[in-house]
Amino acid sequence: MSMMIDIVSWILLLSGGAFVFIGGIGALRMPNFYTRVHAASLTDSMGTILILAGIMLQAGWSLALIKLLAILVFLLLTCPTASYALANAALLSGLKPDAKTLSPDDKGRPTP
Amino acid sequence: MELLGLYNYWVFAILLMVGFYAVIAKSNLIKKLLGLSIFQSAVFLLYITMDKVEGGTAPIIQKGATDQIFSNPLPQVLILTAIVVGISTTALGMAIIVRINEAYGTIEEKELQDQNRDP
Amino acid sequence: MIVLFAIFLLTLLVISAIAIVRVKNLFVAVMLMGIFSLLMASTFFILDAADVALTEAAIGAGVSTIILLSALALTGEHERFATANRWLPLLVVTITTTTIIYATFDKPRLGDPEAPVHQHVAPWYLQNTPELIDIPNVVTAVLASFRGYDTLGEVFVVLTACIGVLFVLGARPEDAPKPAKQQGLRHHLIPKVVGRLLVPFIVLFGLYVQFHGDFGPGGGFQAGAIIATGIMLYAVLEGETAALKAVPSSLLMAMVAGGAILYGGVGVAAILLGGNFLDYSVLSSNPVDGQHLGILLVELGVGITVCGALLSIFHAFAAREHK
Amino acid sequence: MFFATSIAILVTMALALARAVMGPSVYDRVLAVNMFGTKTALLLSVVAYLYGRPDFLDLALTYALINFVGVLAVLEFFQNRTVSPDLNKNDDVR
Repeated sequence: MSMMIDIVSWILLLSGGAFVFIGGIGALRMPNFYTRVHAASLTDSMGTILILAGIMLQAGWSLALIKLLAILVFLLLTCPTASYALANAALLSGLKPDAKTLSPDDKGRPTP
Repeated sequence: MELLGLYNYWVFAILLMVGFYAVIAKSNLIKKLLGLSIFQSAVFLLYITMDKVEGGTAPIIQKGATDQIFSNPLPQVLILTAIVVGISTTALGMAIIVRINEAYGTIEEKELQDQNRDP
Repeated sequence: MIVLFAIFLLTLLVISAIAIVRVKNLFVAVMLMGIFSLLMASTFFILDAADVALTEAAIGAGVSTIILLSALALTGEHERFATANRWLPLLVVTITTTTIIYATFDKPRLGDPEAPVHQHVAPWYLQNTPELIDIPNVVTAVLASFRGYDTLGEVFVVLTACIGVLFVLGARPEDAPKPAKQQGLRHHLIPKVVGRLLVPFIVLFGLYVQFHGDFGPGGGFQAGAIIATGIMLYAVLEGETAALKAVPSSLLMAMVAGGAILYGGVGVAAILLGGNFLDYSVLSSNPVDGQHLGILLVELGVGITVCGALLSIFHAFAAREHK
Repeated sequence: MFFATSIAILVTMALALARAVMGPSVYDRVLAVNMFGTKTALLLSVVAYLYGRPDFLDLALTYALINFVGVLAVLEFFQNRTVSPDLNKNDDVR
């Protein structure tokens, strides 16, 4: 039984790590700001859920489980909110989500 | 592998001097202050590097666990207080910069010196 | 294995520090400072300093970003001059770095248990804490009891820095015109709702860190910073005036001074009861209980002062902004 | 397995740092800082288990709670800076 739990938690941890890593690549390689937000925020939530679930299986019934649950709940509340607020602020400031206009750099020039 | 044990000290030296470079070479006062805060962090890193003991754990004694090795608590105490003091003193520096900006209209060292030379 | 983590994190630390110095836009520099602080906290944690990592987390994640940004809002965010003469400073810095690195070859390696630091007073603290003070967190024991003088000094430095900021920036004039524009986050309903939900939890967690500091990582310094962050979040969401209504500036002044007085008062009480200054053993009939009581009160004093000082500094900057 | 996961998180931190240094717009940097904060919370919880000291989850909890505050402060900073009239007409968004 404990073997099963170990295997499940390993799978969860590894797939969580994979999600986090893919999100990192997306945030680096995507062509403009909105696509980067998309790549970063979705994988962030998924990776958080998987990794913390994997740790929870290792923790078993203890105080640590409650702390992990609290971390999960607060991260799931704040991360999407921060991404939403960021994208909203960028939109309000006039950064157009058009595929042709790539995000301007600090001086307002479009980047290739 | 033997030399990797010194990597922390090398990073300390580099960070110290990166901060110092910002203080002496940059003209913007806020940039100087950020450099000072990097300098400060380098010192924190030096102290915390010294507290680590191989195979040790943080100096919080667990009930039931015996013959654990603990890292050195003393550097941690010194740095713990220094971090809070650091942000307070940085804020004081920022306050002075804000007043300089109100009085002279600039926070660039160069322009401040020019204003002093020919009032 | 863990050492490899530390090496990786330290390399990222160097990259971010160089980026902070090179970047032209000061706002970007402040953002990179945030990353620098996150990396610093992870490094501290990996090097076994959980209490220090918690302090860096509490300060670096919220308070320092907010204070730096409110200063930037008052001064402008662009560095206007490139470095004029960069070769002389670079030369000085390179020579000094090389000298320091040369000097490190005589230092004990990371984690060497034979290093001189570990031979002096630290083993005594580790050995005698369970018997003399009987709390699990040795860092808290050293901070509040064995080296209580140091900490008292640090608290007074925070108090002095706060007084300095208030002198330099001036208290808010009573007849200052009320800011006409609506304060707080205007365009963002969802962050406002979620943020409002988080404020009580942050303050609650701060109280947990304050009173759990004897048993796990935590204590007055961290708790003060976390609670101050919670109230700053409220100020960011609802506008600074609303936050001042919740925690008025007279209360803040009382907190800043009161915490320091509480700390000193515990020391004086120890003298009056026949012990030395800050010797908590005489506070109760049982010396160990006396230590517990003394540490609790002293940490409370630290927490109150730090929280009050950080909030006063924040309000001092924010009040300038609306003039 | 904790080890493999923490390596993935560390590499992602490096990628996020690259994004923060490269920019190009300021929003990209804020995004990178936000990502970095989440990754730090995850790394701290994984390393706490790697060390076998689950009582250090408090650190990750701190980041889960207050990392958000920095992003909101940045938003307020932008909002007060960009007071051009054509931006204010978007008030009905809320």
